[in-house]
Amino acid sequence: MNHWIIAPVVLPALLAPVIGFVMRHDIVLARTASIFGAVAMLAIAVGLFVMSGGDPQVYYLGNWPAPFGIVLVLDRLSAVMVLLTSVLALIVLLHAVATGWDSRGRHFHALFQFQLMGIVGAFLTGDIFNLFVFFEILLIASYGLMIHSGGKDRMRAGLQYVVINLAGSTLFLFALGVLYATTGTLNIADLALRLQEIPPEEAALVRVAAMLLLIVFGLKAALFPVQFWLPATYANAPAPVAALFAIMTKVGAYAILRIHTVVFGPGIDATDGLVQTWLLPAAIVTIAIGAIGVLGARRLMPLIAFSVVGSMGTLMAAISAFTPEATTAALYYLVHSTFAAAVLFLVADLVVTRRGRDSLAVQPATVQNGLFAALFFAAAIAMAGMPPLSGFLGKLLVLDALRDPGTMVWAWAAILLGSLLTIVGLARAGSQLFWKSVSVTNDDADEETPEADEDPTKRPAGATEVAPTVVALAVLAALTVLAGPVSNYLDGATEQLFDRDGYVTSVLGTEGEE
Amino acid sequence: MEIVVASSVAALTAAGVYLILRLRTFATILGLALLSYAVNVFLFSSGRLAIDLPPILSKYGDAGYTDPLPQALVLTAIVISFGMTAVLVMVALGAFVESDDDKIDMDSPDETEEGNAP
Amino acid sequence: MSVTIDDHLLIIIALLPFIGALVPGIMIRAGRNACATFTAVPTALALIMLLVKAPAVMSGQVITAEIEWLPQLGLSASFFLDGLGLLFAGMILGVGLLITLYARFYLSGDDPMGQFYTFLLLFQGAMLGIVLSDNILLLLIFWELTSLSSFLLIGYWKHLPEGRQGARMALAVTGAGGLAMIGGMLILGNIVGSYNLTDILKAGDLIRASDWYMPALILILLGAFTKSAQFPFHFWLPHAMAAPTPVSAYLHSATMVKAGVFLMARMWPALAGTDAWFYIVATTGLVTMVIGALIALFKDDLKALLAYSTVSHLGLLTMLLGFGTPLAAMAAVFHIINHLTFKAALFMTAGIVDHETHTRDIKRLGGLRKLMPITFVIGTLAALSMAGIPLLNGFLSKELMLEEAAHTKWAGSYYAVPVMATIGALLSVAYSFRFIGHVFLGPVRDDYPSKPHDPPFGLWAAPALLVVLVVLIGLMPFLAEPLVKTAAYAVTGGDMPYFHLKIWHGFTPALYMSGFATLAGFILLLMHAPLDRIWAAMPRPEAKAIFDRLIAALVAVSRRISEATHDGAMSRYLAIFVVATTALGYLAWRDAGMPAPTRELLPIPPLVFVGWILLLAATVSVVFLHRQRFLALVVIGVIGLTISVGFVYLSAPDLALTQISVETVTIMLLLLALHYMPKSSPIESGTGRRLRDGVIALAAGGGVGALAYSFMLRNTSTISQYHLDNSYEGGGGTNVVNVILVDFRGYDTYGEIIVLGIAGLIIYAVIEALLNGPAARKLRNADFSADRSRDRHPLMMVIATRVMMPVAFMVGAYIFLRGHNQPGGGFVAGLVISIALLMQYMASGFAWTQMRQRIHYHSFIGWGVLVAGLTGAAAWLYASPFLTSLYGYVKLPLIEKFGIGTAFFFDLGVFLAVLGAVMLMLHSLSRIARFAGETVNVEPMDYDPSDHGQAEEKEN
Amino acid sequence: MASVSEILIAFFIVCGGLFGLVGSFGLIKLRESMQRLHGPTKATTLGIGCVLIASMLYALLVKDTVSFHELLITLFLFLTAPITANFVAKTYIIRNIKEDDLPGSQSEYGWSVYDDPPPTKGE
Amino acid sequence: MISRLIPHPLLSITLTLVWLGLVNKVTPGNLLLGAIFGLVVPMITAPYWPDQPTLRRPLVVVRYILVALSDIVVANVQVALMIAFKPNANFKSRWITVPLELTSPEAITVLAGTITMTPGTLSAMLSADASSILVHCLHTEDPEGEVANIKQRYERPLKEIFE
Amino acid sequence: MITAALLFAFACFGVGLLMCLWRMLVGTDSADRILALDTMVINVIALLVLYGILKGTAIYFEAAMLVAMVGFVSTVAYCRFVLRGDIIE
Ligand code: NA
Ligand code: NA
Repeated sequence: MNHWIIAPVVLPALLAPVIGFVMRHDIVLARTASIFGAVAMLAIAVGLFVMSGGDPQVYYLGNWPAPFGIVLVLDRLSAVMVLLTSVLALIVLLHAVATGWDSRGRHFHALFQFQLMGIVGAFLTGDIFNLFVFFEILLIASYGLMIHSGGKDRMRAGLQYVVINLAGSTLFLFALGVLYATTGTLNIADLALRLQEIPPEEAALVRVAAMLLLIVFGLKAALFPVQFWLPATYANAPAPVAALFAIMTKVGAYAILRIHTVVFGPGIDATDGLVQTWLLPAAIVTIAIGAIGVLGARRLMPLIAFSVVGSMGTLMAAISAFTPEATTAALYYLVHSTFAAAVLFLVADLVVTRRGRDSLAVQPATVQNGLFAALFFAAAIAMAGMPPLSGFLGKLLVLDALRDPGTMVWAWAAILLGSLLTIVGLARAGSQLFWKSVSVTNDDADEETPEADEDPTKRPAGATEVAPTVVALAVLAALTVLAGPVSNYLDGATEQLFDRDGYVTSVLGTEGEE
Repeated sequence: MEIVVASSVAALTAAGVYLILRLRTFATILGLALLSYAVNVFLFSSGRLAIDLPPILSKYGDAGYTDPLPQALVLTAIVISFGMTAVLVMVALGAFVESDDDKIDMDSPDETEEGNAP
Repeated sequence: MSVTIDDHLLIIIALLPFIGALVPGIMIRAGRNACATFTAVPTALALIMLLVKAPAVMSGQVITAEIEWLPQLGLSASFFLDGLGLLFAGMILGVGLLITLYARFYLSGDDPMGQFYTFLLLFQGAMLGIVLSDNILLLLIFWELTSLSSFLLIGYWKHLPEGRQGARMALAVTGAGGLAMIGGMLILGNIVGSYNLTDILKAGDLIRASDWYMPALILILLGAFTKSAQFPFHFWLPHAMAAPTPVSAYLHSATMVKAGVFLMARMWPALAGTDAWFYIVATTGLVTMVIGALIALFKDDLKALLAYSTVSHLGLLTMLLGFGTPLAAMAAVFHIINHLTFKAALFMTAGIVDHETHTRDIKRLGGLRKLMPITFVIGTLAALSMAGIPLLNGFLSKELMLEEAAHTKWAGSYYAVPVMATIGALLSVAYSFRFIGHVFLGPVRDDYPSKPHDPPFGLWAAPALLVVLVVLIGLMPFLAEPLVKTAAYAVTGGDMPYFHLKIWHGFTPALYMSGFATLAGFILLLMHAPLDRIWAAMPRPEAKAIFDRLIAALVAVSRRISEATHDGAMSRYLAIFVVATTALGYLAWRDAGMPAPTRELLPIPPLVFVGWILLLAATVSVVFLHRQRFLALVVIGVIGLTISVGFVYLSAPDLALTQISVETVTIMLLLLALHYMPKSSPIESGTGRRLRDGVIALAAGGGVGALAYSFMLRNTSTISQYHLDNSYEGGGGTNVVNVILVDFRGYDTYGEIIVLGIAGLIIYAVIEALLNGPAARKLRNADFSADRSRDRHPLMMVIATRVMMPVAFMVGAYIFLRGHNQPGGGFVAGLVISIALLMQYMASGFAWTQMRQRIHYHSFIGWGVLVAGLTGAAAWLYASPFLTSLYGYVKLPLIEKFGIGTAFFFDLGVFLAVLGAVMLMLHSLSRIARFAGETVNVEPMDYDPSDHGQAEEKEN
Repeated sequence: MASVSEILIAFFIVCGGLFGLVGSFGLIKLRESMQRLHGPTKATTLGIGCVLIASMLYALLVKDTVSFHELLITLFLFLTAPITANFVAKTYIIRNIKEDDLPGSQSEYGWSVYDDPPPTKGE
Repeated sequence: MISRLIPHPLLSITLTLVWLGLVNKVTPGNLLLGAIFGLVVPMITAPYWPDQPTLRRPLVVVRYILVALSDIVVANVQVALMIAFKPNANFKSRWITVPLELTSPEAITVLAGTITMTPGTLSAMLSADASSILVHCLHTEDPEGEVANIKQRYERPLKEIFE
Repeated sequence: MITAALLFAFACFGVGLLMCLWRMLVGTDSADRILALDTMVINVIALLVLYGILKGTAIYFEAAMLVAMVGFVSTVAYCRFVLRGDIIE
């Protein structure tokens, strides 16, 4: 058995308590350990990525055979998600350290590591109840990160975030109850096996479970009509945290991909057509909500948050087809939109720190206006899905894959019009922030703050502060240039995902010790 | 017996839902607590009901036992929801202290385009 | 057909501008000349390479090059160079060079020139990409890149509001068109089965026969029309004139706006030849030509005049392509060249005039002929060409256009097109003459904003060169013929009749139309002053205002929608969530059936009925009492108690233990928090809303109840028989639930204690943030002293606790140790110990208790999580997976043998984490109290009537 | 035919039930809160006591084992019941009874809910 | 040293017995384990019970327990009958003050507890200086008699035991 | 006979629980409700012990003991809340 599979979970799980409980008075030590952890995580993720080439590899926790114990499954999809998480995490972590966000409240690094543990664990698990547990880990860690450093608005938005997710967790458990009651198992492979045996005329309860799970995952993925929480949460979260949250919505998307493809997916009579019917319309409305929100935003952080909503809509539209081709497109778009959202939040952080607030109202140009404008322009291009960055390719892939004649027009119209509104909205924002500001002179601002070097708004961003953003952009560029090989790999991941029998055989095969 | 359990779950859920739709955080907390009761019982009942068959192995081999797995799941769920509730209570308290107001809804969006500080 | 040759030089040509774009931005410190030079170098290089390839292309070859990019999508970096591509690439690079030169002198020292040249090269690369792409997806990429780079170029002067608005407008309109075009192109690809342009161009018949032809056509034309500023999308172009003049000359006359025309020409073999094509394209072009010309006549801004004239000429080109005949296509190709030469020259002239006089207002100009003779010559020749005066190149293509128009029937009418075309030509003559007459002719004025004179050579060299071309082609059209023919050949896909470019075609209808247009145009100009007054008085839609209002309305509506729906109304979000869940759950259930019930129902003994009443009554009371918060908490106690007893009855003793202890601790936390919060909630929702919520709640509750009931009626085989069978043998415990928790599913439990640990961390962090933030003052000023009891630490409670706590510790130890075999375990034990400590805290207060212990609950959590994790990881030592348990039996003298295993350590981790988390929560909450100024006790009880308490005090 | 031990056990069980019932009955019958406090804390305690004795007897006489962990619960309840009563009484008093309506404490200090304790030497 | 290791010998014995009660089985192993816990737990909790009283006169202790138990039984029957059958109007409830001679907190607690558990009386609270107990009588015709009874029957033996 | 006695006792404590519920719902004072809850706890302990006798098992003993313990602690906490507001000070 390949023990490396559990490493990305155990590493942060052991590191976080040490950081949180032993190093809690020493930020330098905590930073060092945390960065070490993130780097090690990246190394492990790369290793797993390399190892994930063949059949799905199964890790039997406690050495119990599946489906009786809990298993981890390393396949191409989970490998790619873990790699994505660890790259993003390192970038965000370096940004948080460089900008000092991590020291504006307590326990940032411990929560960050726990957050990683939860996300990675969710990607690797092959057990649906364990998925719930890791959802809870990543959620509770995200609650802590969300309200990191406190403040009125953040606390209230954080409260809402907690409440809606608690409601979601409750629903998750309801769904699991129904699922266990009808199938008697929790292992995803075993579920897939048992679902095949349920005839449609006896499938009412299973269908309810599938639907409830869709809503649960949709809530995480900010899918209409359960997307309402996202804008306020992301807009009020500390910017690096919001950047990290770019992966959180993807956890929901991943869960839909995994569960609603392997367990309730194509070829399962019991739940045939159930999810597809609802997912695409919901995705389309989500795109609209995102685009409208971007266009109507008064402030930068909500604007970005709404753009995340829109990108999730596009992603969900691609997923809703449940075809291998569309899934590859979805995965490519997933990777892209994660970095696009993250880089926008990181740029926003640099800008908002200099401007002193996240309003789009015109105020005098800050230091390094040109640099920030360039970074914002690049990030906005990525998010809006304009060339030359990967968003355009992602969008093309998604559009190209959504060819079902019945729904094509709606999906295309939504995605393309959504792009247009997003472009207009981002252009407005950029113009307000970086162009109009040039025509305003600051006459009174100087008088108010004589000691300019003390003022964070006057301090130019150093190389370490800008570097993570640039790296994230470089990732997007690499994703563009290497679109072929990347899609090739993702094709492999999709193929595995749709190979239900292969998955079931790998997990329930004879490898476990009896 | 089944109808008793099912109706209890229904009542707890309904009450919980009604309370989380109220406008104050405290009611929401109560509602989520009730929902948590409801879902625990619901999950527990997915192992079906059994009287006097606790899954404690006895020395006599022929004894019947109820399904232990949902019980373990509920235990995990109880503990997790305890942690969650604790955090929720703290965040609610924090939000109240910060804003002098325990409304669950946010203030209506600012018309002034004033931004938030980072 | 043509021969194709693979040549990777093509890729270098396409990429050179992008590579070059990196340089000027960095080079700017080296000076303006260096900057311009480094811009010119890649352009010149590319142009040279292009010229190297030109002979092959002219001889009918098509040069291709391909790099695989995203084969899954059918996107490859494939380029091809045919006649059309050669023509456009040459134009782009050639004019690019001239513009580079011109801009070097045009831009002032304050302008960031490096940035400008970077943007210019980016644009050039994008444009070059469009004309060289052999893959429509690749073409789309470059297409969007032109929108982006032109956005940057138009907005180059950020301080000008016109620039910013113009840039955004251009981006919005061309961006919208571009997105439409994406749709169209994807449909094309869908029809043909390939995104390869060569394939698509060969599949014209297939495309035109497809059901998806119309949507594809319309979407692609939307892209072309917006880019080429066709009516009604023309309005962005004049506003893009806020850009520096080199930009206007390059993008808005020579290249970018021609991209739409190029695209129509490019797609001609695939799309043209249908009625739809004719009516849409030709009509749009015709209307645009006339309207553009009309507006141009009345524009006083030199650049606006030229902009609208460009709109008009783009209309002309569009119309020609719309005719769908090979000759019209050839005329279009020829006019593309001609328009490029005279219009770029005119823009540069306008730029020079602006540069010298500091105004572009025609009403403030006139008489420059004497002051700026060189400029006058250049401008006049170019304008005459634009008017279509013989011996200049504009005349030639205009004649061809009129000729084609004369033969075109529109909706049954033989006159519509010729008449309209003649009117367009007439107006064109009028504004061209106006450009000459009102700027250069007339008396010299003494009120120019700046004293004008001819500019330095660098500034007039570029337009002069262009005018040379104007004259050359005008006099010797055969010079241009090979290029025109090659390009036209590429447009039509080889379907070309025999034809020669020449000045004199005889007395054709075109000549009469042309002559009439020239004469009437001149007359019209003479009447300009009165007409201008009428024009000014006439109400007409102002496109920019409409666009601005549209965008503003869109923004306002968007804002209203998104702020009304995302207004932070959590209760509505939750209501929607619940309603959606209930409804979708119902719909999922409705469409399938259920097997027949297979279980016999258990009987309901009376006592269960009592418990049921207790539970329901308490639940209902919580709903009705929830505004009296404390009472609601008391009643919740009943629910917790009933459920725990229910668990006991239903064979779940572990659950009962856990439920009752968790519930107690939870209520403690709630009481602690409630202390700082309002003790009651006001009535805030009306009856209607409460009714609505009640209905939602009942629906959700009913649904959940129905679900539970229906699965409880039916049996399923479950995996848990395995757990029952293997619990003792494999897990070493008889309490199967506990063995599942610490062994079979120990990984879940590991996650669960991590959740608790995180909860502890968060609570600590929140308190820190509260106590160190602005809220701290509020807390410090809070007054909690109102009518409180005066006994804080009653003697009796303290004494009882002294006995109770050790006993409770024993209970905790007992529950911990036996958990593996009997109900209990680390979690409950942790809670029991917590409750025991809680008792102590309630009795003697936090401060006194805390003084007597040296324990940091932080480290408890840390150790708990670590112990559990390390126990799990220890399995690696004997090469087993994480969390594999080991156990064995130990036999000590005097003591019966007992089992010990790794599960013990794992459970110990659970115990420590639980204890630490609960105590850290309590500790944190109590910090608020002490912060809020509550007195700190140093004695265990309020008053000790004996001497002992004081005695101890002395010892300390 | 019931044996003596069964009768004994049944007697304690019935007694326990009766005392328990009366204790709870006091809650609804008695008119004043202070009166109601007497019922549960006494009758119920004995009720539970009887039940626990029955349980021990049952183990001893029917199952032939010695069971004495019931004593622990008894110990628990005997320790806690007065404290509980004490707290509930104070809870009632502070909200419903004025200091003047109670008899004096016959000391320079009043009753503990109304009056601060004497200063300790430590302070 | 010994007082450090075994801070509360009586408590240790009690806890050992509690352990045996918990496991409900007397075996050498359990006795040993109980003894270990009986020693360890008081060490942990010793700081919270700084001055344990020494109990004198074990015979008096036994007698006190027997008296209290019999009183509890009798009183419970009386009170149960009263609650069950006596009309509410006939209850003569009143407050009485019992001045205390005891000063040991433990003794006071035991007294108050005994009062609560026995006939118709309920100790509601102490005075702020713990010099008297406020007692609620469910039904009494003779308040002074009640006070005297409490002092004589319970307080005196407690004084012997604790002080 | 024992079974009959047990049934009688179940009935007694069951009715007792309903009486407690009545008091809890009617009030009138917080003290009454706390008392009602405390009495419920005691009835529940009795029921658990009786159930153990009925089923002849000691498995429900811990539950009874734990209920006794947490019942006490929560009663004190409720009272302290009314008395002092802060249950731990
Ligand atoms: Na668990
Ligand atoms: Na357990």
